Amino acid sequence: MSVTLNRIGLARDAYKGAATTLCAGCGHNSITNHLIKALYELGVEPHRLAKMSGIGCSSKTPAYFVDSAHGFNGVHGRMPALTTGAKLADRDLIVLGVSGDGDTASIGLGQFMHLIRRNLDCTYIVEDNGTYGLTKGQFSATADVGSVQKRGTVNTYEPIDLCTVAITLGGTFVARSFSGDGKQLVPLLKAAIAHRGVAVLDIVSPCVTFNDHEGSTKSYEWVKEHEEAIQDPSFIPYYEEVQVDYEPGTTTDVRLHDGSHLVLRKLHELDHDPTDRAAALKVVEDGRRTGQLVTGLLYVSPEAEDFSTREKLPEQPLRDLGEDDLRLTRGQFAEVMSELA
Amino acid sequence: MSVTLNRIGLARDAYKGAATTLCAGCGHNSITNHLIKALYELGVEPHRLAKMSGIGCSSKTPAYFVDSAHGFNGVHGRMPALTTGAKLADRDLIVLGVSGDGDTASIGLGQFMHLIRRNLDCTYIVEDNGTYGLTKGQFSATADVGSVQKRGTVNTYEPIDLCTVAITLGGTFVARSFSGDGKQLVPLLKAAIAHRGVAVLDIVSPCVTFNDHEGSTKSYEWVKEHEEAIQDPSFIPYYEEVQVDYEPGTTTDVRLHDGSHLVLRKLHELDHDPTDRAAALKVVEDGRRTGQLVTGLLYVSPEAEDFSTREKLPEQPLRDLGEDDLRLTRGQFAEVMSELA
Amino acid sequence: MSDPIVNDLTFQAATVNGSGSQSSNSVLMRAIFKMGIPVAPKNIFPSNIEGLPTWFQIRVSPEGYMARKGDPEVLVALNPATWAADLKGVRPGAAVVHEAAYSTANAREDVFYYPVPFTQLAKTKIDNDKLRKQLLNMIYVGVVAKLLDIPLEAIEHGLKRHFQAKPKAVPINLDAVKVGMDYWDENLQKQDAHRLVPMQGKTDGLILVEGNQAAALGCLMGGCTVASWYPITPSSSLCEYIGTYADRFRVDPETGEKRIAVVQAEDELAALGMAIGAGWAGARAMTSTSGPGISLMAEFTGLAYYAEVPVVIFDIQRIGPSTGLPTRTSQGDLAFVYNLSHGDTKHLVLLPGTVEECYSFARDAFDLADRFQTPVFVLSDLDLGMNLWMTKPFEYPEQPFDRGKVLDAAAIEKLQGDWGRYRDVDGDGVTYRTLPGTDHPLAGYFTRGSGHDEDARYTESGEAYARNMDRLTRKFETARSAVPAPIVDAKGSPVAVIAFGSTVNAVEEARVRLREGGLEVDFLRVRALPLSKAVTDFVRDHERVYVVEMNRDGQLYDLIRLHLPSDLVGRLSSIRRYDGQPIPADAITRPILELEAVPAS
Amino acid sequence: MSDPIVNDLTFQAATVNGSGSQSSNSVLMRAIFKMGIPVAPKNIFPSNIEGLPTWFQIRVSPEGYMARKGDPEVLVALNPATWAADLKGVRPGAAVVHEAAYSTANAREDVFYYPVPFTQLAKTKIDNDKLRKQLLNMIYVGVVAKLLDIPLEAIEHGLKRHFQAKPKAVPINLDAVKVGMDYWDENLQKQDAHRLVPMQGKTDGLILVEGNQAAALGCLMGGCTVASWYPITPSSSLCEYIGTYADRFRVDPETGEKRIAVVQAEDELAALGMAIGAGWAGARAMTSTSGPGISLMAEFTGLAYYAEVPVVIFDIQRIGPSTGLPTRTSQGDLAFVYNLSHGDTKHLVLLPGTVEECYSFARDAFDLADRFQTPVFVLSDLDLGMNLWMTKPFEYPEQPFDRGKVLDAAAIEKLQGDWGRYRDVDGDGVTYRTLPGTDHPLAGYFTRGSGHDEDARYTESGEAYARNMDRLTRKFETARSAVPAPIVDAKGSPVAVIAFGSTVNAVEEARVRLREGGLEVDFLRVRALPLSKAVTDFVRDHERVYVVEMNRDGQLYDLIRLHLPSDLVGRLSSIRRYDGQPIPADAITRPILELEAVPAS
Ligand SMILES: Cc1ncc(C[n+]2csc(CCOP(=O)(O)OP(=O)(O)O)c2C)c(N)n1
Ligand SMILES: Cc1ncc(C[n+]2csc(CCOP(=O)(O)OP(=O)(O)O)c2C)c(N)n1
Ligand code: SF4
Ligand code: SF4
Ligand SMILES: [Mg+2]
Ligand SMILES: [Mg+2]
Repeated sequence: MSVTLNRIGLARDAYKGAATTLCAGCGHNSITNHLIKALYELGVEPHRLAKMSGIGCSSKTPAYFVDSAHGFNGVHGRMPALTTGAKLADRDLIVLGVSGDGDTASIGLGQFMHLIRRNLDCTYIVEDNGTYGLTKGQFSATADVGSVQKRGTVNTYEPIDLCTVAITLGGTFVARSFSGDGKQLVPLLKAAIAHRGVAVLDIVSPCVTFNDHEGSTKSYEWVKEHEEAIQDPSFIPYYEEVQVDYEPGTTTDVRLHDGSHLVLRKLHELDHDPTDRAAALKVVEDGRRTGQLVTGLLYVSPEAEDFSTREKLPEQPLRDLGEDDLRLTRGQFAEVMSELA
Repeated sequence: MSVTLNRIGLARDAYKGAATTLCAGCGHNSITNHLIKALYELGVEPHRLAKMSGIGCSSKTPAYFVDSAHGFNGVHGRMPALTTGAKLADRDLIVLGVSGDGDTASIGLGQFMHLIRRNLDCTYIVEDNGTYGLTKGQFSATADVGSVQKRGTVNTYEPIDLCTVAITLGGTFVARSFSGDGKQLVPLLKAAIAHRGVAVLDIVSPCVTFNDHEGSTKSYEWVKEHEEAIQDPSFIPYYEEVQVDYEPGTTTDVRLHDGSHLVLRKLHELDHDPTDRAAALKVVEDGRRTGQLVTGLLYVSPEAEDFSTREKLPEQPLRDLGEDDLRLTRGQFAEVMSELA
Repeated sequence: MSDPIVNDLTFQAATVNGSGSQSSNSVLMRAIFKMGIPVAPKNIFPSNIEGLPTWFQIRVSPEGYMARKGDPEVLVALNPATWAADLKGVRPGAAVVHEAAYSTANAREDVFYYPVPFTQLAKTKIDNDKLRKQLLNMIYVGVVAKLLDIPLEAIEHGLKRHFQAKPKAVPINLDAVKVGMDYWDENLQKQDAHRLVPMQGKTDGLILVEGNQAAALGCLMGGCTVASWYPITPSSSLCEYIGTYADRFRVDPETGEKRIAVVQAEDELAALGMAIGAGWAGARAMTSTSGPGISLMAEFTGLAYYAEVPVVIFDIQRIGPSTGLPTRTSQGDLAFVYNLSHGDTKHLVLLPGTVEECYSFARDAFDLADRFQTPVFVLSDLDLGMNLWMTKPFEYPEQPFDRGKVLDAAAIEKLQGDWGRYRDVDGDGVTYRTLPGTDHPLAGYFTRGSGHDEDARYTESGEAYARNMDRLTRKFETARSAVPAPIVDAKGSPVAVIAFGSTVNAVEEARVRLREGGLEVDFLRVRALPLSKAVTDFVRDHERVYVVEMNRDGQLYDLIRLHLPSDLVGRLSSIRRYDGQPIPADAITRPILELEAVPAS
Repeated sequence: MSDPIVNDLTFQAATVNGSGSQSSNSVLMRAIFKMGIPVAPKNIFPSNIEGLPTWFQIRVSPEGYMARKGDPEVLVALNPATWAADLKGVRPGAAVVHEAAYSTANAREDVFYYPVPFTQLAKTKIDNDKLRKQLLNMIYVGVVAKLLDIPLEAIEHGLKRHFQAKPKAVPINLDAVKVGMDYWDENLQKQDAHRLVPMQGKTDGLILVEGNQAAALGCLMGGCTVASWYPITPSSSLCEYIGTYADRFRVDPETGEKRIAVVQAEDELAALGMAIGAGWAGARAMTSTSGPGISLMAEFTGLAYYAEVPVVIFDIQRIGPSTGLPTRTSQGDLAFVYNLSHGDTKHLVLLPGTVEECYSFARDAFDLADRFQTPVFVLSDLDLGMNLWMTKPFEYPEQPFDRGKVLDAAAIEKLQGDWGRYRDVDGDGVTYRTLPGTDHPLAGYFTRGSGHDEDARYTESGEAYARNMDRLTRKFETARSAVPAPIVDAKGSPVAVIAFGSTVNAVEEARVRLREGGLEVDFLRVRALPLSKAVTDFVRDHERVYVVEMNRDGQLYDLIRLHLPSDLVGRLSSIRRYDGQPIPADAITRPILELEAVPAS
């Protein structure tokens, strides 16, 4: 049996993690698998990866991929701050955050928004099941109006649409997808990782135990019936040649900062321009109105400056700097002292 | 000297508070005065008013109006939770929250958003100066890109537009105004108080001490030059007869839940329909793009159910219920005990 | 076969969570209870929804001991992942019911094996495809019933009781139970000594209730009208029970109006904030959480302390620090909660030790909060809160609510303005408040977490500040004798134990064991902070006092040391256990025996 | 006229904040310092930007006492709102310079009045319309210079020093000073006894620096590369100083690259979270806050403790609870910070007492955090942090950074995989970590706040949990002797004081006073938690030990009581002051004299 190695010579197995402890059939497990595929195919160096998360079933998943990478399972809703700090310390890290809808849209909403505002270079995945899986099925703030809890309660509060929030805050890469749609999700994940700046992926990921019943709008059934993909994406990494072979006018080509391309093939009539913020908001809002789950790359701004750049951090990771780089020289120190005299 | 009494027989003085301790010329003081006028003219009963706030110069202002009303100056950024609790306890209270841009857009962002999502019946005023006044002039998250701090630092981060946030969350009354524009602000304040549901007013309110210099986009100078009012509002309370006498097509009449009317006279060509969410987002976004400060009533949904209604609270305030209303009867209690046997 | 051991065993089912074994365990437990035999169930579950090891223990004893006892005498082993460890853990002579496929080669020889081909039986004997996985567990109910002599009627009762809400499930499950019984009859024979025999007079009139459920009832009976919370194990069920009971008992059947607001907040900061806002406006308000939530509530707690707003806060403790072991029990928040928040803060903390106290302390906490206008904490724990406990039915409260010192419009009018929110009129540190909405021009005042004087005016005066802080100390001293007093059981022995909370069961059992060994040990159970004078008296009356608790740092031990006059401090020793499991009696007897140097009997 | 009192006075200017008096006070203080006379300035300001009363005190003494002394001998009264109280507060014989318009009818007769028509003078003698309000304050500099004999050159020096950044302001201000001098010459005459005379050898080579400024320098010299913070008084200036110094010394002049990230976070939770994320990834990271922020940092602190992530947290204390008095000083966070977060947590807490220690403890805190892989708190306070203090120039560090036990790829390779993140290889409780980005397939591990075993694997095992918690205790014990040791000054007296932090100045002064009265008092200054064994030894060597601190509840007193063997506990007494003002010496001498029953000299 021959094992296929990726461009850095690693087998797919090198991207696996511990065995999952999630429920069989949980959408989160599918996302883990899609992530493994994306990271393997991209040839991400495991030691450069930092897997960050909050608390929840979703937040457990970083333990289930790329075992040899560092990971940090923090506290509930506060992954963004930890992620920001880690990236400040070492801007070479490929920072990948995994969160849940409870983790992000309730307790973590403020941090989520401020992370986006800073355009921190990271991938931020929300495994969105409309419920609190780990605490056994309470509504989360992404549950739709009219959606029914397992014990029968009906939600009457407007959901917080995380993509809308991300777009209005100037998020520079905003996509929605579905855990069951690997064909769409894997290229989006690759592009998110390649993107310089914050990449937010709101991925509907059914909770089979607490939110997969009739009346839920986050069930497999519902999503399969209501998903409306706006594009068919393909990812071409910077180290491969672009060989686009589509009919003109049928695709949009997004060139990412590192030279990779995300080629979006048009589906249906809708011709969504993913660099148009207002259009992005409209496509989501239209979906909301018609009860569809619009998926695909909603918005991207590939060349916006990321946090480290705006903060003028040096090329060399801050944490690698030593006494000589960091201490005032004796002369400078004496200067300060004499100013204080 | 004759004193004019309002419809409940109170003089304007009854709506005054302690002497302000804010800087002379602070925008917040003007807002306080506009509030006094609005409350006096509306004839709000002081004892039914609950003045809520967080921490900051802005959050001090509830002490400066309606001295005889109850007030609660809580902790930084958490006014929404206190307000929600107070309203749950007594749905008859007229709950008025005053906050700052630091208080709301940074530490309090999550609570602000969840309060809106719940459509709590209250008025939420943000006295927005783009800076942290009380802690001496740091940027707040509403500071515009390119806006310059007093000591010269330039802001590079996208501002959080509180109106956009409120609209996307389904806020049912969202307006922007300017502390110096009493003609616009007073009717908006009255309408906000009359509105059943959350009324968010983002009021630009210059900080003369730390953010009124050149390069600031929250200075008197800047706002005067860039304010673009979209309507000229008049408020007609439910207890007065509607006597609209405008040319047809020049006004929009918003009927609020309590029977009051907010009549919006069209300015310029722009014919903004304040019940159209998408239009509301667009008018703000257009302003952003052209560097104008769009003011006026952006969005309203006068008949949306408020939190107390959705939570099915009784007419009588919860806090007035006694043993007989609240304890299980002896029979019910015995029933529960026997179920547990 | 040795002499029968009757009604004295710990049953343990080792399964995989999410597989449906909870129902089986519940049925067994209820069946035994029905036989008149005292039961003490403990659910040991992982922080996970499906697929990880979980255990359920039922301690059975004629005396009705409710403490955990490790090392079961009867094991049902249905989890291959823990099979080896589970087997290792049972006592010599134990009955081990296990999936026949598990190897017993080279296994212990001091136990009795009852292999049952559960998977096989489920496949062949259970028709219902959908429910097969769950019904498999009912097979072991049948096997265990036979093994221990549980009559079929008792099992039937258990099934009916467990499936109260969906009676249709009873026959299907009963069929599966019978599969197990039949298998026993055809293939197995009793070898071990353990069995159950119906008893009289031990469980009559008792109920089984979880601490959180009891606390929820307490909240409703205490007049709670605002419950705001954020989900967290092991506290979630408290507010969920409030919701469930409120839907039954607080809803007007005609209008659908609900005489309570149960709000799922966006986080713990908001949860407590809402409760404080409601408490300020005069409602009886509570929130409930666990360790991480307590940490997040620190700032708001300080506000309520300093601005003097009544609010009730439940902390159903799990083991920290940080996320820790979310489904394991602990008493590790005591010290932190007692002075939660920066600056000089001190709080009233109620420490229920029984489900009855979960009920009555929850109920009375609202009176205390109103009387002292301050946060009142109720510290329970996972063991107490989430397990079922036998208890006498709770008493219906005969007292009206005590709303504390609240002035209405008439009272304000009578005072002619001679009123100040923070004036200590009565000398007890407790001042008079008014509620928003009070229709009197002098009723309003401004509440704040910053410096204020007697009349609630803003001040930065150091003298006013210190005066106010001293009054808060005075108020705290007043409260010291108003919170639940310790329970003392002293027989004049020079040796004693002090404990609090759910360890009471282990302590009581340890005392029996020690007495059997000739050592009488007196007992004081602390039921609240601040500590009572009675604690000092008790220590004065004893030469050696062991402070028993479930945390690493000896938090109650420290609080008592600070409470005692210095000449008594040396009398205390600390006994601590912190492995996340409810403390067993022998974790108390052993160190005491060692330190007392009395040879174990 | 009585005998002259030379170089021994407290000067106080009572003004309105936002009016520009800060410059005048600074000029006066620098002028006196230039005369070679020790100064100890204290700024007493309101939580407000403009319009409320503010005071500035300069204590002058030949001995260089730096503690606050109430009751000034020289008053400049420029705030009508506080005029009456200000006048009441001065000592008999004081010089009272006041706006001539204020009434002195029926005023005290035991002081000397110097009425000056400031407003009038400003109107007529100062041309600059825009700056008139501010320059008015410079007039009193001139008056006071004449009153106390401060030479013009000293004033000129003060002006130059204060307006270092904008030298153009010097002549304009000097003109205003001269208005005051001229007014004195023409209208007033010295009546009181207080004056200043240049001194030698007392201030030579000393610098004046704020504690927060010193701490900022310490952070930079300690290699801090990530500073995330949220504004709050009195801590803001610490990170603002870091920013300012970093702009000068950490920016590459060519590329503009900055060798530090100073991030204004959205709140305190995020501020600490960022610092922890950075510490985890190997940066030296800090945050700085004050009481309310500390409360908000509880949850994240517990994570860093339990997951063992290095981070440095400054708490510049102000007086709580809650918002409290935001611009008043306190030592009220000690107990709360020491076991911040739920569950069993205990932290390393450094307690600087001088600006030099603000510098060196800040610097060394990063080493300690890295060595012990845990949060290290530095507890300063408003008095220390925001006031200027005389001190010797700081020493340049000669040691390299101690990054603690970090394994790089080569080290991991050498271990051949025989590495576990939480294995206690050295028996000191401190384990080896790797940093993200380490290019070795065995370097990665998973950090979590939930249960983990020696190899950082998730576990719910009670045994593994307890083992880990015990190791954390062991680590804490190792750290006990690594944190700054107490400073002991013992002369064999049976009476002693223990104190910490900024009270050191008052204690030292009190000791002199007591010695003058015949009572020698030994002194131990605690400089860190956990407490050192030296504290026990010290108490053993003394019969009566007074614990002095600035909080209501005697927090250090309690910690020491818990630290001592029980037979020594009775030796302690508690002396507390909590009015938001730095404790004066007589708040220590008085209770000690009372309790020692030695008649005051
Ligand atoms: C501060 C705090 N509050 C509450 C919890 C309990 N808790 C654990 S996971 C969770 C919600 C998880 O929901 P989500 O993020 O949607 O993840 P899911 O399990 O649905 O994937 C909560 C409330 C916690 N761990 N910490
Ligand atoms: C938890 C906490 N963090 C920080 C502070 C310090 N603080 C007081 S006011 C304020 C900002 C106020 O800004 P804003 O809300 O915009 O009010 P403004 O003064 O500008 O009106 C801050 C950070 C605090 N009081 N509490
Ligand atoms: S409970 Fe739901 S979210 Fe959690 S693992 Fe199971 S299916 Fe997934
Ligand atoms: S500092 Fe700014 S915000 Fe505060 S009172 Fe002064 S002008 Fe107003
Ligand atoms: Mg979820
Ligand atoms: Mg502001």
